[in-house]
Amino acid sequence: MSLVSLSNVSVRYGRLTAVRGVTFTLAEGEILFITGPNGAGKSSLLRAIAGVTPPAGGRIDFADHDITGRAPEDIARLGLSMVPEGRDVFGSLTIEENLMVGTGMHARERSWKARAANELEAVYATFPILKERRHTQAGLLSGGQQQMLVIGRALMTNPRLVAIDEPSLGLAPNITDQVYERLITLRAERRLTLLIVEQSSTRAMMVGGRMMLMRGGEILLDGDARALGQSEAMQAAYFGYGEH
Amino acid sequence: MKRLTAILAATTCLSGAAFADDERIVVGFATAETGFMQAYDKPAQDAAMIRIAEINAAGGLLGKQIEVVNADTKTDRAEGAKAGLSVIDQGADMVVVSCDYDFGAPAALAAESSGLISFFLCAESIKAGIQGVGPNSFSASVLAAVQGATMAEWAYNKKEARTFYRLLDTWTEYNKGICDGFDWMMPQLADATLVGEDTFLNEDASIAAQITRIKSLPEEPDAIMLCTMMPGAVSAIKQLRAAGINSMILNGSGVDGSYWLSAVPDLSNFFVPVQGSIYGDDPNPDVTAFNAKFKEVTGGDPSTQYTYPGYVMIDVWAKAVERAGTTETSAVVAELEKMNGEPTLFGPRTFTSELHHQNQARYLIVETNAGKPGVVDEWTISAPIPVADLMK
Amino acid sequence: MARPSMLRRTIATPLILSALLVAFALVAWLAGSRPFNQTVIDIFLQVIFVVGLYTFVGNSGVISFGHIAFACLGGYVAAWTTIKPMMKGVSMPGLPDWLMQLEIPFWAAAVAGGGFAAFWALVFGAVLMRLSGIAASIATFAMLAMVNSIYSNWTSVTAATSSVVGIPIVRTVWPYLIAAIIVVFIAWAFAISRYGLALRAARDEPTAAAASGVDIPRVRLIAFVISGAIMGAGGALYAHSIGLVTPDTFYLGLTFTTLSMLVVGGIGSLSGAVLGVLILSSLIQGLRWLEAGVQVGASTIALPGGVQEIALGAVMILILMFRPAGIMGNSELTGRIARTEKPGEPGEN
Amino acid sequence: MAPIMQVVFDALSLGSLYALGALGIALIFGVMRLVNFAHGDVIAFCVFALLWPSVDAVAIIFAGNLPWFLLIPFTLAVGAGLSVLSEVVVFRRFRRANPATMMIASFALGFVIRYFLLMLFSSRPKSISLLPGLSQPVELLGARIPLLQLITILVTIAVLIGLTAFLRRTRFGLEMRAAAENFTMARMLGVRANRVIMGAFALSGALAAAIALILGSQTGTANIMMGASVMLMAFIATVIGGMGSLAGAVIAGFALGAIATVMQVILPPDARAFRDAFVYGAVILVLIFRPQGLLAARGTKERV
Repeated sequence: MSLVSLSNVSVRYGRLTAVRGVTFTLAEGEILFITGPNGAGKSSLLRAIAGVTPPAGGRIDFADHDITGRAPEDIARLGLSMVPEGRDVFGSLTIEENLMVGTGMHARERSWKARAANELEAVYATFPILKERRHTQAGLLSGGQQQMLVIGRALMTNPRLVAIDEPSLGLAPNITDQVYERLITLRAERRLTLLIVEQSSTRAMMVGGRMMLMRGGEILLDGDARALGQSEAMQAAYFGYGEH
Repeated sequence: MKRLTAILAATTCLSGAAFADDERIVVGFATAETGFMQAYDKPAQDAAMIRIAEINAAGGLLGKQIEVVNADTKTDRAEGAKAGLSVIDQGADMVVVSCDYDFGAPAALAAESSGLISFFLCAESIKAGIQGVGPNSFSASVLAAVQGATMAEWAYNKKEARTFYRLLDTWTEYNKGICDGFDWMMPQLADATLVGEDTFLNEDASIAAQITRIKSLPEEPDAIMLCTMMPGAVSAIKQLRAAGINSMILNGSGVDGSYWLSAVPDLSNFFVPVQGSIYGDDPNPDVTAFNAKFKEVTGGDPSTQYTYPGYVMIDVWAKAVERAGTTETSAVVAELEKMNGEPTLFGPRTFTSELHHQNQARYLIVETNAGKPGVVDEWTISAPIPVADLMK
Repeated sequence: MARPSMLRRTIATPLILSALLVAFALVAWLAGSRPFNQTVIDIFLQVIFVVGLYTFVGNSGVISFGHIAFACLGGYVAAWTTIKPMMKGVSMPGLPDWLMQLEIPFWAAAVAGGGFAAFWALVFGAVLMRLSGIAASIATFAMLAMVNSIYSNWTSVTAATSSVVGIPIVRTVWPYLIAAIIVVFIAWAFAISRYGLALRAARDEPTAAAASGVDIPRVRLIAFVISGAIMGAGGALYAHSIGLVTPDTFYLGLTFTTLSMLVVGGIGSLSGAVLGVLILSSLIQGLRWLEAGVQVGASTIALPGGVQEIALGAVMILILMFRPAGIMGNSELTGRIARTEKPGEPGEN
Repeated sequence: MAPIMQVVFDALSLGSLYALGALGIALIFGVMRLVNFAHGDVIAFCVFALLWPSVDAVAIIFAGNLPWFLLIPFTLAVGAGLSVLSEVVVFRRFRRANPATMMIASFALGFVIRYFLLMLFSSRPKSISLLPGLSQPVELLGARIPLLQLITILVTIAVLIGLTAFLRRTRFGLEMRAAAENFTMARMLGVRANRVIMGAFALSGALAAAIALILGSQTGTANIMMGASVMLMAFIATVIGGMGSLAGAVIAGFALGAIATVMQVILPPDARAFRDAFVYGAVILVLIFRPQGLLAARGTKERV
């Protein structure tokens, strides 16, 4: 059964069309990489799914709900956790506060405080550095630590789907390795569904899973990451048109 | 009530337009019917209407009934010019303009350029007249400077005040006028000293810094000349008293009225010059009678002495028209300028070819004691303030 | 400078707007009512102010709260240069001798007012144009407050808060019409000039424009000076329309009226600037007539006093609710029925 | 020269007003990038809410006669209520509008409120004796200051502590701080936009009411323009403090109060009338050297 399903989704900014009629589904527990050159519409697609930019057309379903045009907070409450590009930490809040912001959505449920505390410990267990600096203002963290923080923060709400926009952007390769290692572990532990946007396909090929290639707001290829990554079609689609 | 007047006004001008111009005597009110100035123009205009009604009841002016046309300035200068033109187009022989010089001037200038007499309802700047608008412009009130001078001389003579402090709100020309009169009087009072001075702005949320300066004087001054107006005046007075300053406070007429006294409970040692008393204790019983009539017509007592100039205005203008035998501008102006100590209900009035305003006037002194205002004295400054000094 | 093709393509906008203004003037002339005539003069003055504001705000995207300060500067230039020397000596004794003796016609005063305002726009702008966004807005506001504070207290030169009277009153509508049309053409010419294009490019894509070598502060400064000059000339004409100036006239009230008209019309559009004035002024006038009372059959229907302002505020909110980018958005009247476009939008060539 | 302590108290009490005002503006700016020009009119409205509508010169006191323990909550509720109402009726429709449009909309709303008051009460200032017990002088640290001045300072400190505790210790406060810094990100974490914005408006309105109570007791008048000057200074304080930074707004508010007071003390009499010109000059200088404000909120992106 599919967790996410998009049909004919397009996104526009004024006269500019960023995403043109994209259709795909994503099953529970799957890991999907969306790759493509700069300006392919990957981030716009993600923002549409998260409800930040309502789609100009088409329909998006998530966890058996039609979420087309719904507010981001409603979508988040259905279990979609978004990690946008550029590591949007709340700079003036401490690490622990950053992690706690998202737990408010469960405040109506019984014993949410205890659960939140558990989640917090789990995130700290995954990223010990965060625990060490728990009372530090998030703005003072290094890039890698901020990336860990936003991923940890996304996990705090106990989501079904985590959508991450360019987790490796601006990070040193060894740190990117660490981040991915953690993501893979977490996915195994929690049966998480992952939707990861990356500019290059190298990561996808290393990690494995499903991969799609976007260009010009459309999905050109869709298939197994490793198989696709080595195919000529991929080379052609990505490098053939190339970025200038 | 207001709507009723508006309807009346509308019908008056419609019916009026049918008559030929020289058949009628028309007074045009280019005053604020809405906005900030409305609260100040309305009472004086009501008083003017009372005098018009009296004259009409007594057979009219030059045998004709006085008609009235209105236009709203909306408390806006550009609208003021339009309102002035509007009443002139409706055949006004005399244009009454807003109480405040700044807001009345555009309409007065319109009247002036059409060769008509304009009267400020209660402006107290020398510019509300020849010096500002032109030779056909008058004001019905008394110069602000006279108020400051009156208070200084009276306090010196009757209250033995020797040390004075001058606190000026630089917001308006009126405020500065009061202090100018005070400044003119001070050197004439032997051994009176100005121990300090300061300024503030009407809208200042707090005048704590100014009060601190007063409090740091070696001795509390005998009197504080407070040159300000509403709404900031109440705030300043309240803060002065709250800080424990008990000097006598001398004011201009702008703070007359009991409507605000509840804001400063048990206010004492507080003095205001007025042209007539709204408190029912005027030495002239006719003033009290007027107050009763005002209440009968408008449903409320006069709330400040600024009601009175409106009555004076119609009074002196009608007399001049009667004497000139015409409403023609130059003849009426000439008659007005002949008035020297012309008695009115609210003290004598003098106009000259140099000054269309009062630079000396009899003032009643109202003292507020334990929150109760009442007339305690009467004072006329010993010499008129020279026009040259007023123009500084 | 602008290419001939662009001239041809966009010239319709100022022509249509001028035609609109002429139509208003003709109505005033035919009506023959002096108060109505004055109302139309007022509208033309607002057009000058709002178009002046547009020249800077519309092109740069920086909201300025300070432009009315330039109108103040211009208004006092009119007072300094057109009042009879004798009267000046009384109300503003601190003026230098040569200025005291000067007595020039009103149109020269408008030019001088524009020049004086432009000079100070250059001085202030040199400092302020380095700022952007809301910091720039607040800095322009501080400039307005500074000018107001100085003009409200400099007794010997500005007569402080007191109204300065004696400015010759010009009550015919034609000079104001001509001035408004000239200003519309200046604004249009600037908008399609190299500087105007660069400024709008910088407004829409700050990073890209900076990368392409556009010296944003300098281009902004040029717009600031031109719009300052327009405001100054408008201020001088305003002084001649009612015959007096006070610092109070040129402060928050006028600032917000003009800004509102611009925003309601469409901040990035010259047509919007003019239409904003015409629409809001007509609305105000209509409400005033209602307030004064309208004859319906035998009875007069009048709104209670004060409703006009409340209704105006409410209508403004409604217009903005349904057209957040203003009536015109970013487009211009071009006389074509098809899609309208900005004059010389970059990338359309 | 005035005794130093006296000046300090003067500066603190004036700064308190500005700080409370700046806080009210910064709270709303933080969550929706709206510079709320109606704030000053909300202040005036709160004072007039204590009166019965009448255009007579004499005020008819209505709620103003309540004992203080009812009066204060009543006024705060009026402020919060009006503010929330303005969000629900007006500002909610402007969520996606650009800041200039919102700003003009807020100005138009303030215009409506002001003329509504003018119609009901006329422009003549109404006197109102609020909390008259506060108009006595007290002796403190060698300075003799009005009790109200002291209370203003104490109330402001209490409000600041209370607000800090609310923002730091409660879940709602946490959400509000997060939203103030990055509204979209907060929403993506399930923070309910409408609740947070309404909370910010309620708090802002209550702060306006607090200013109204202080101004009302201090000046003894209700006047339709009474919020305007505090609002202007508060607005400037918000910008100097770094738009959206609450701490910055408070600090800048106190700084402005201090500058205005000190200018009044040190300027020679002839220059005192130009005090505001100097204050605004200082504002321009601060902006030139710190365009982002003294304490720029981290992550606040310019959207103007």
